[in-house]
Amino acid sequence: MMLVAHYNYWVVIALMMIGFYVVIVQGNLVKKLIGLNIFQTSVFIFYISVGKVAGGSAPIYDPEVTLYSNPLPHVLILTAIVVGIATMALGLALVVRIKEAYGSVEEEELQARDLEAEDAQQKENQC
Amino acid sequence: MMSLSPQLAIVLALALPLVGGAGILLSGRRPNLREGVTLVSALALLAVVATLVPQVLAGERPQVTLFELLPGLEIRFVVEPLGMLFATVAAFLWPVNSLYSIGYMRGNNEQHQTRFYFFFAVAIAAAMGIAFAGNLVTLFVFYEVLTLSTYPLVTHKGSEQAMGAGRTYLGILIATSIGLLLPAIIWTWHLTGSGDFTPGGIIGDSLEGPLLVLLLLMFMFGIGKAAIMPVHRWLPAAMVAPTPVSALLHAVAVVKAGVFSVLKIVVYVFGLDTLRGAPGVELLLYAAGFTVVAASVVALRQDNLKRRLAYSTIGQLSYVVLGAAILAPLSVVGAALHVAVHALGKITLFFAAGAIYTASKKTEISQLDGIGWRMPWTMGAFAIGALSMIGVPPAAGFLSKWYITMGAIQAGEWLALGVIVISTLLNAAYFLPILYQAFFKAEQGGGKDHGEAPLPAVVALCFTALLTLVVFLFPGVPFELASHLGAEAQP
Amino acid sequence: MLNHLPILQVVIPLLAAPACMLLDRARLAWLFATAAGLATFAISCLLLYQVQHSGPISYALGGWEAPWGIEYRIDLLSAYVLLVVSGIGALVLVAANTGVSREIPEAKQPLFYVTYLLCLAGLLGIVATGDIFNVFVFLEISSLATYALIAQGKNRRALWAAYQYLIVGTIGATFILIGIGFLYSLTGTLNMVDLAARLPAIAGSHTAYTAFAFIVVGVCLKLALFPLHLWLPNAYTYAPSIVTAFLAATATKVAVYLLIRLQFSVFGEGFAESALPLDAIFLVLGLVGVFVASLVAIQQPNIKRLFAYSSVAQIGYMIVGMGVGTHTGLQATLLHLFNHALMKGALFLALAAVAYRLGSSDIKAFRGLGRAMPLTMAAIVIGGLSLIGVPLTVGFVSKWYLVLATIQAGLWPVAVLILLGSLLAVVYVWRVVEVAYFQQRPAGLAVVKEAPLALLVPTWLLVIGNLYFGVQAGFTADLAGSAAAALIGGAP
Amino acid sequence: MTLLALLVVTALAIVWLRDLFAAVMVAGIYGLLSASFFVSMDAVDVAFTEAAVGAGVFPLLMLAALAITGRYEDTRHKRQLSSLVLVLVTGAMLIVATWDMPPFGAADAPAHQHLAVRYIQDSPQEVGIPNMVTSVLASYRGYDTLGEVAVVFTAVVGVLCLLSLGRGTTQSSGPAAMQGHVVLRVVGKILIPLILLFALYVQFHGEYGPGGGFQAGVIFAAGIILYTMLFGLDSTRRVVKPTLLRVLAALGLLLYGSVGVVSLVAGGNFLDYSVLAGDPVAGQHLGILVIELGVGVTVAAAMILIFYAFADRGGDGGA
Repeated sequence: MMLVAHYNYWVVIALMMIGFYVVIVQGNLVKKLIGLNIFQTSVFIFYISVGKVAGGSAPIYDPEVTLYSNPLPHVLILTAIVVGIATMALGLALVVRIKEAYGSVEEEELQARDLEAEDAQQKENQC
Repeated sequence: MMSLSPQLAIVLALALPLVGGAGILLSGRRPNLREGVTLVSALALLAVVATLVPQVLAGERPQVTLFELLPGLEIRFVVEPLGMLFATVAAFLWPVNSLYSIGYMRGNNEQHQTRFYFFFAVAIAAAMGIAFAGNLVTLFVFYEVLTLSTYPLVTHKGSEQAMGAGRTYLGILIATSIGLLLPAIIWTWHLTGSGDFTPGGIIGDSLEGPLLVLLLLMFMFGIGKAAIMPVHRWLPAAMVAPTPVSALLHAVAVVKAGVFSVLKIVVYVFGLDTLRGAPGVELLLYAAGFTVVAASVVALRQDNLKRRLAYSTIGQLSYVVLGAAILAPLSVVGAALHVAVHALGKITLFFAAGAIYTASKKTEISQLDGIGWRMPWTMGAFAIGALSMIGVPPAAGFLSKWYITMGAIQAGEWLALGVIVISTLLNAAYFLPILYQAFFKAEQGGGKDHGEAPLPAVVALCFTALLTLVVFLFPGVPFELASHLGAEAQP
Repeated sequence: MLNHLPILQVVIPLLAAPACMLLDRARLAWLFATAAGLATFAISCLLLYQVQHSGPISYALGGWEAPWGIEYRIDLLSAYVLLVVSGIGALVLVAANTGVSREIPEAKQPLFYVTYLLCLAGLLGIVATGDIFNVFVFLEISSLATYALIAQGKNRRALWAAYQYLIVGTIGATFILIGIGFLYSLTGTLNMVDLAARLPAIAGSHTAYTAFAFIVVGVCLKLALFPLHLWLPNAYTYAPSIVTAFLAATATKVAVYLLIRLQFSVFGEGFAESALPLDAIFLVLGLVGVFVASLVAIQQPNIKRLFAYSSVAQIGYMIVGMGVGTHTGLQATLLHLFNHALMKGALFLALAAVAYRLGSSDIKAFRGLGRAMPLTMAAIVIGGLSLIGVPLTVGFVSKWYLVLATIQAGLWPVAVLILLGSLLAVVYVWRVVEVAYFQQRPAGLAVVKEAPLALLVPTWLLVIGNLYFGVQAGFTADLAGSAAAALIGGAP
Repeated sequence: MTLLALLVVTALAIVWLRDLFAAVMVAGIYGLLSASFFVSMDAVDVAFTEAAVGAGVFPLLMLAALAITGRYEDTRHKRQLSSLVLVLVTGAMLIVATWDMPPFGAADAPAHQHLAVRYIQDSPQEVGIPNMVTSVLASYRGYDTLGEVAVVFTAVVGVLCLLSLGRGTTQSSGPAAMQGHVVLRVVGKILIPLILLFALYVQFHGEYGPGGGFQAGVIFAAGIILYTMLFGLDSTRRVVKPTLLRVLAALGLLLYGSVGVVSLVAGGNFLDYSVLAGDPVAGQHLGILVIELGVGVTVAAAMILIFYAFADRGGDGGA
């Protein structure tokens, strides 16, 4: 019973976690953003699932229809989608600049280069 | 001047040094003017404080509330005998010390003299604040101001050594005050809903047994300036500072502020009756006693003159704590008196040490053979100071020791008595050899040819030496104030 | 117009931003932005006055009454935080013109002010709103603006820091979004007051617990609560000095506000105690944060970074106050929220002045500054003393209440640890003092002049605030007291 | 059900793919799938938007960025285990959370019993437009939407801060990718006006069917971007000037805000459209019309500007 009742939610959670995993594990900055996108999109799916009413129809007024799905989650998610893509754009712009400044978009390499830079400065300070 | 209202007098006592400080900063370019400002404000302060003495002796307790720090937490000042005594000592020694400083700082053409005089003035203001503090918070506030304002004086030379000393100084004093004193104050606040100093104490029976003793010890060790072992290290470390600063630390303000706070808290926060008979309260007595003896022993083994004096101070301070810990009115009187007489004696000794350094650049005791003949005034004064430390008539040191001893006998604290006897011998053991060297040994060759230190310095130290004798013969004001305190301690 | 103050508070900077975009002159943009900032500050003062005299204000946006429409709800707490944020925001704007002149190319400065205004509007919006989803929207406005602001730093690591913050921030925001989703599916509402009314009914459910947990974690990411603080030091270090001054004094404060609002107003005190002992967690994390961050701060060669870590430590104190969970504890948190804004505002503005003259915040740059830039260094010293908690500064007031709270609650060890923590502050502050006052400026370097008035005046206004509210703490203490009382009862 | 399964598959595929170009494409598919899932959940507006964003804007930006940052990620990975644990714990918590959630699709779930009721029953009368999503979006929660526009605006400002557009024409190497293909250009010439027309339709039809300012803006931008691909960045920038776009992006938000201010002046609360006209419902109509326009303008301008910014750096227009 419960399995049927919550099947959707569990799949959605699985999706979220896949996205989340990509975000924290991947070293490539672009890939991280892709993961972030999946993570957020899954959350959107979750909201929309919450808004579904079995047997309801799209919340556009129609004299014949009596049962509508819940419009509120739709509204929230419309906003959230826009927020998500805005974040994406900014993130990508950062990645582009990082590439130009460091010549790489791999987390580990960036850290390595910063360390080099620090050591160089240390030496500079000594002499 | 006598028409000055006491409230105004209190405010002035705090303001004058600060005004002086401002003047010093402004006149920094012109040394003579600057020193002029220092002396004038010092004397003005003395005059103002003097106006308060008769009223306090007449049993009045003038008070002012400046402002409310937090809801219920006021910056409040009340003048009672002990504070009056401390204030008088500080206000009295500031001009003397300034006079001496002028000679010393110029004699050794030190750097940053403006900074020196400025922070000195601030320190005096802080001392006044501590002396007149009407509640624990006010005391704490000015206690911290004193610490911070003396830090630049300790690190005056700016050398690595001075910096290190500064760190120890600040480290210990801040650590103890924030780590122990502040929580103790907040605890008291939490218990009694107030921190006002009231004769007979405010703790009453709101706390008993071990907790009471814990609070007591938090206070006693929280007041790092009282230099009870093991929180005494900052004092020897601070020896790198110029001698006038040492004088300030040891005689005028800092350590006095420490022992003053100890006395004040024992008498006005706990109250002798509350403490008497509380199990474990003798711990304080032991700590003080140990410090007295241990410090004297260490002093014995110092060759550097100022370091020996420093350890002697640590010992002498714990006399005051001892006097408080005996919990007898008489001993409290003695303790209060000791604040004053030790100040006179010790400042004389430091002035002398400084004068020797200025004149001959000698710092070690082993170098002092025969110096008595080159600097008769200085070493004469030194002798008087030393006698006062040991507690031999006709030096004032005798008085305070006498009363502490009486108190010990009255309270049947034989341990304390023993401590006093032993330490007196030790004091003699580390002071008399110096005098012997100075007057009865022949000077080694090769030393530079020199006479007395610059006149202001010599005048200053002779003056204080003279006073130690005068106070013995005519204890007058200090004694009366002290006995008033004794009366309040046992209402 | 007076009854529209709540919305004007947020909308003025929000609409000033696009208007600012139309002015393409750096100086013009600055003047305009500053005017908007000052107006915002004035409004926050009026709001506080209104709330103090006529109680909480509710404002129905779009004329739709709550919970159907979005509600703006200004009570004492939000008015208090609005005052802090808009005050600092305006003050930093005043200093900005000079502050950014050496760090951001002229051509980009108009956009800088646009972003700044958006960030300010976002932060204010979070505080003003009474609708939990609206919180998310304005959180994102401020966050996106923040990422852009941080990325303006000269050092390339600013970009890297901004990116890391973007990832962490977005994860945090998404967590909050998930939490909101659960809450909505349980209660069918988004309005905070409405939620508070409906949550007790379902307090026992796992869904509610998880919602609570996710929201708290999400906010704590923004708040940089140890161990979720890793984004903060780099962000603060490499952002333009002006931005650091603004963020350090406002952004984390708003996060703290949000945490308090959610824990006490929405979920209610001890909502999930049985499932997750939040108070204990806060106490522990707060204290660990204080110590770890302070110890790290002590070793930083870069002063900006040093104070960034100190911020993490100070946030620890605020969280400890919440962890104590008593009226006094919360009061201490709120007080420190205000006081810490004053301290860090002053310190980072002073650092901005140093950066303006020397183009560096490395400790080596501070040698001999005591003589070269006396006023700036004096500001740093006073700010530092305030961090330590020396009497007559605001820091002392915070410490007093925090320790008092712990003692009242009988949490002795905590009290001791708090005080030990402030001793660590002595160490890292004194490193700066010693270098600045007791080391000579190496010969051969260019002569350094005192910072320009445009920077000194705002800095000193904050320093004076540090002293004034340290000596006359009545105003803040009472305000924080009654705000706390409104949240968890107890003697106001 | 199958849709969800497909979503999982695509998501996993993205995890495994090392070729970012492919990953982005799959992500696009993911967007499309979720869009169709939204349709099956009766969320037509969301589906429309997700399709435009997830399968349109997102991959476009990604490709534009990839053109600069390089196509392949290197395979080294770090601290996988700890992260895996973290992810599993988080997931477990969420699963636990769902236990006490109302069953999927239940009509009596609290979510549908409280606010939604009024939106569904009264909005057609109160706001007077059939599309409830639009009326909630633009009126009941119109302030959120203002915030949403502000977010878009913030993003574009941020992007411009980071990737400043060179004024006037940069190097002549506009995105010439498809400039050669005569056929494409002819088709494009016919197609683009239609796209823009469709955008306008979506813009003003949003009250009745799915659609609205945001979708319209995206579509409009798509038209322009297509033009860029066919006729090169420079020629496009001569037609649609960045400076103009900056002004438009700002104006859109201001337009939205000014509606709120006007309603203040007219004696209502901020964004209370009812006071804009004699009859409340007419006022609602007017207000929604104007703010949707504001949304559309800002979104379109923002999208094009962002695309410019990337194309400007990338050199090959991300095509």
